[in-house]
Formats: sequence, structure tokens, C-alpha cells
Amino acid sequence: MSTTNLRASRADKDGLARRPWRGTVREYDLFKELTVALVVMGIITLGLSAVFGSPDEPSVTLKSWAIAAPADFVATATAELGGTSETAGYGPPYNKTADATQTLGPLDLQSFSGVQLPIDTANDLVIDPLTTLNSPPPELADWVTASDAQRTTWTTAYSDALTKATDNDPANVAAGDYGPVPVLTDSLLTTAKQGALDGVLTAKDKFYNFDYTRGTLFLGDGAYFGDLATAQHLTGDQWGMMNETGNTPGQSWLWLFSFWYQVEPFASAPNADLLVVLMMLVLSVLLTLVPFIPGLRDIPRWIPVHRLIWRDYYRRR
Amino acid sequence: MSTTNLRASRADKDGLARRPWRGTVREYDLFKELTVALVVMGIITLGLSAVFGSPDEPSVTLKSWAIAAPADFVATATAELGGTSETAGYGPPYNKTADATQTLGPLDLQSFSGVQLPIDTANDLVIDPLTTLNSPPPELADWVTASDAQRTTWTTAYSDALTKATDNDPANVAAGDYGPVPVLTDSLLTTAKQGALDGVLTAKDKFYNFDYTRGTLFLGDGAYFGDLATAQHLTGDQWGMMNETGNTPGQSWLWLFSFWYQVEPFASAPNADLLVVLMMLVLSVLLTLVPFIPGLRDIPRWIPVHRLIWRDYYRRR
Amino acid sequence: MHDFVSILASLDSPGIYLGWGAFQIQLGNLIVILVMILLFVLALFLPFPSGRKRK
Amino acid sequence: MHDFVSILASLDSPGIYLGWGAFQIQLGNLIVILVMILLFVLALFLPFPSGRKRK
Repeated sequence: MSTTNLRASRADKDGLARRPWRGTVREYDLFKELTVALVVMGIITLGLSAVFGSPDEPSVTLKSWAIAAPADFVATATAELGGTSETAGYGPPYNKTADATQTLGPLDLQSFSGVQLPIDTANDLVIDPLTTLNSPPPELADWVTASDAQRTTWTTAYSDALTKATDNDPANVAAGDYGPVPVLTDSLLTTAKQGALDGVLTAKDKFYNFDYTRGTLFLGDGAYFGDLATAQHLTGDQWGMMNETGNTPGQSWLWLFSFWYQVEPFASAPNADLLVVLMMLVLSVLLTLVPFIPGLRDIPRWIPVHRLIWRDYYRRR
Repeated sequence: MSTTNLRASRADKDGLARRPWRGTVREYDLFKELTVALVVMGIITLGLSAVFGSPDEPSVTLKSWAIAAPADFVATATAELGGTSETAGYGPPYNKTADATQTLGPLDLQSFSGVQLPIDTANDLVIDPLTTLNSPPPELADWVTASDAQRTTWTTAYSDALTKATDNDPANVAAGDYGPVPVLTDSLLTTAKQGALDGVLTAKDKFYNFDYTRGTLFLGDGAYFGDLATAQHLTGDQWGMMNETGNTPGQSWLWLFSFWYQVEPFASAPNADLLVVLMMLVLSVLLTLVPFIPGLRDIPRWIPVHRLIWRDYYRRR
Repeated sequence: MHDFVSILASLDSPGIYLGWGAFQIQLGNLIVILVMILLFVLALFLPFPSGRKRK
Repeated sequence: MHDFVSILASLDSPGIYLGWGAFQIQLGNLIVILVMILLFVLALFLPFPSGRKRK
């Protein structure tokens, strides 16, 4: 007897599924049921979403960021220039930063994609946008002609000076040799405040642009956007995966995914994303294979909820 | 006897549809047919589109326009400033220009929408984009504080001067009192050439922008874009509705819609769009009502193509 | 209805979060989860309305 | 196949348009329309392959 036949006979011991139906038959209107269900569920869905639908928060843009938190914007632009931002150190698919990926032993899923969306943070996020100005700052030439070592010295110095300045305000920075960096970051701040940077950072040389990679990465590298998320309980370590803004119900079915990020060893693991994804993969496989796992498949015998649901049937058997 | 019953008895004189089936029955696998049809048609579709699919022409942008035809760009920007462009005189949904809409007697479909997308061509397409520059030209103030009459004088004079200049090149324009207009249009040209205008003209104050109204209108007001379409046989009076670029097959099922635009009285009617749409509406109603129109419904009796298709049936009747 | 909406709106801005230790849940999510459980229990114990006719 | 594609590509840029008076048609469209008509006529006159078995 083949495995297939063994399984078939096991699942249908009495041949119940193959026996012809001898009970009563009655007319049943599938279209009526479909229509009624569609209309009733439609009304309930529209009604509930009118009351509980997620609020339409105003969009955060590079412009609103530059106006609300100029100091953070300048600090971020400096980090992009110096290659010290989160994006610059992210690894694939943006760049080849060494040891940036999450690994588990030899498993390095992030590197599988390769560098599909190459981003050079200094050029793509600061220098290129500035060259699109009607009159680009002449200091751009200083940056372009400088050596990598010189650039690092300038950005490190300016970054440190910003940290030490009162309110981190570029206006309060102590005098020092920052090269063209203060002028460049200040120009970019003005471009952003004027509302031009949002458009300039989207994919170029196409009329219709759907590539928001650069704007998204720049915004994400700042502290402003992350702080907004934290204030709304939307970050990963605040069960944010489950939450909507305010008290609007969120995607609570993600509770298990979200749960692992809150507990050790995942919470403090540097490769938490990889660990949690693998954990969920293992659990999903277990769930799929429930009928074949002794013990797990016996739970309905120990906690017979189905006997409660079909209690009429079981009472009269 | 009600009309419905009359119609029913007419359509099914012999009660054929209500008689029980007495012929042979045989097994028929709907899923097999569906699968085979889906796979075969899928392969044919993919194969044909690989060979005949419409070519992916590079996108025309405000940047490519400004670089390829700067004189046309400046002339268009001047027309936008002066309110003499096609958009400025289009009527609803962009503005309330008198007598701009296509009408047929009292019928004025275009005005039904109202001004849903208000566009002030001078402010929305020229002045606003210039104010987003890091250092907007100081001549903006001259424009903003000038009277409407003064603005019209300037733009008319500059527009005429551009027409008379060699190659319509702004560099060859004769001296004259054009106010701030040459500086503003030249600034806008630079912004476009730098690639910033495309982004700036899309909807503002949102991170994800899908409103390309302003860029599209500006591009359409120039001669450059229309000339490209004419060169590719894509305009309405070139059967363009049916055509793709080059020799790639287009949407030939639009032949009838396209046909009316080529013949009188439609070809030279100022309200051609309205006339053609109404004509197609009438023809569509006629097609829908074929079974009720004597003469039209008798055509199959005179030209019995169906007897050719079901010739086995008719031969053995 | 409008009162209900405005109560929700007033609750909106800060958001109410309940928690013990690492566990934290937003009030809106908690309500939705409790309602789901309640509906499941009701479906278990309430008799099916036309169940008698069917037999 | 590749030859065919390159022929099409070489025909691509200008486009060939046939016309008489107000009537004008692009070569690609004309071919597609003629093929459609041909397929219809073939479907009319060719016998259905398994038609005999069915009777």
C-alpha cells in the first residue's frame, strides 16, 4: 500500500466522503445568500470604518520636517554627507557596508538581494539636489574636489560641533574648519523649507515618478520622523506593528509577530528581524503540519470545543 | 397580457428554453477547459506582446522640453503669465473663461463639472514654482505688485517680441519694456533645465504626490509636445486615437470614434468633441435596441451569416 | 452617533495604552479583541435560530 | 524570431501610413485588422475538427 493510500484511508476511515447522500435534499439559492451576505457585510464594513477607520494624519514631508526641526535636518544632512547615517551603513540593497546585515551563523538573507538600489548618501541625498538649484552654491566645487579624508574631517568636525552647540542649532556652532559643509547643509535646509526638495528627491528624468526611495531614506535617517512614531506608539519595541495612531484599532492579528520583539532574547538581539522571521516561519510550518504532529493533533480530543459547536449531533449519536 | 409576457412569448415561441433536455449527456470538465484556455491564451498573449507590444518611448519631461526647445518653453511660460495659453482659456474644470466650452444649443456638458481643479496659470505654473527657489528672483516683487493691466502690457509686448526675434530665441529679442517678464521666464527655464521644475509642479505638501495636473497642462500648452505627437501620427485629426508609435498596432477598435473626427461637418466644427460623443451615444443606443428596430433587425434574414456558421444544423433540419 | 465619534476623537490624540511589563496594548485593540472573543463565545452557546426547523 | 523583431524595430521610428483622402491607416493596424478578418472567414469555412465525433 502506497503512502498516499495509507493517508487517504486514515483520513476517511469509514469512507464517509465517498458514500452517496441519503438524507433529505432541499432547494438552496446560492445567489440569494451571496447577495444578502454581500449587502449586509458591506453595510457593516462601511459603518464600522466610518466610526473606527484609521485617522487621516497629515503627511510628513521633507518640507514640514525642515520647518519643524531644522537642527535635526541639518544634523541628518551632515550625516548623509559624512556617510555616517543609518542608510549609509545599512548594507544591501543600498550599499555594500561590511558587517551591516543581520546574520544567523552562515545565513545572510539580506545579502541575497545584492545592491539593487544603490544609494551614495552624500551624492544622492545632498550634492545632486543642490546641483538642481538655479544657482548652486559655489562651495559645491570645494566638496567635489576634496579628498575623501578631507571630507570625513569636515563632516566629523561639523557633526561634533552641532552636538555641542546650544539646542544643536547650526547658528550656535563654534567656529572651526568645517569646509563647505555648513553652507551645503544650510542650502539644503533652505531648499527643503521652500518645498522644492521633496520633488527633487523623487526619481528623475521621468514625468510620472513613483520612486520615493531617496526621500524616504533621508526622512528615516533623521530623529524627527522616528520621534513622531515613538510618540504614537508605532515603533517595533512598542508593539507598534499592532497599533494605529490614537485609539483607532490597528492590525491586532499581528500580535504574535509583534510579541517576539518585546521579549528576550529577541528584544536585545542585533539580528532580531531575522530571528523573528525564522521563528514565525517555524511556527507556520508547525501549524500547517498539525495533523501529522502527535500530541499537537490530539488537543481537540482533550479540549473538545467541536463537541460544543456540534452538540446537537453528538447528543443524538 | 403584459408587455413582459408578450416579449417572453415572442423570444421563446416554442417554449424551447423551458423544455427538459432529452438529448444525450456527457461528462464535461469545466476546470480543465478553463485551465487549458487560460494557459494557451496566456502564452499567445505574452508571445504577441513580446513582439508587437507598444514600444517604451522615453518620458517627455519639463526638463527634456526645456533643453530641447528652450524658445518654445519661454514662449509658453510667457503665455501662462499673460493668461493667453490654452489652459488659461480652457474653461471648466480649470477656470471660468467665458464662451470657452463646447456647446450644442443649450447643451453645455463641460460646464456641468464646475471649476473642480482651479488653475491660475500665472501663479500656479510660473510664480509659485519660482518662489520655491532658494533665492527667488527679486523681480518677482515687481510682478506681484503690478496691476493686471501692466502685467498684460508686459506679457503681450514680450510675447510679440519673441515671435519677431530670430529663431524666437529670447536672446535675440529687441529691447523694450517687458518689465520682470524676461527674468521670470528665464529663471523658470533654468529651473526646468536643472530638473527641479518637474518635481515642484506636482502637488505640494504631501509626501506621495499623484497629482500631475499642473505639469501636464504646462507641457500641453507648449508647441513641443504637440509637435512630437504630430510627428508620431497621434493627434486626433490624424486618426491618432487608433495609433501607437511607429508601426506597433494600436487600439484599432476605436476606428469609428476616430472616423468622425476626419470627416465634415465634424472635422471643422468648433464643438467636434461634443458632436462626436453624442453621435457615438446615438449609435450605441441604436446597437442596444437592434431587436426592436424594424429593418435593422431583419439584416440577418437578408444576409444569413448565422446559417453559414450553423450550416450542419440548417442542412439537417 | 456623533457623540460617540467625538468621544473617540477626543481619545484620539494621545492614545490610551494598558500594560504590564513588556506587555502593552492599545485600548482600541483590546476592545476589538475582547469583542471578537465575546462573539466567539456567544456563537458557541447561543442556539442557532432556525436550527429546530432544519432537523 | 530575432530577425522579425529587428525588422519591426527598423520599421518603428517613422511608421508607415497608408491613406486615400481623409482616410489614413497605420500599417500595423491594417495588418491586425486584415488578420482578424481572415481569422473570421477561416472560422466560418473550416470544418470544426471534432465536429464529426459529436453528432
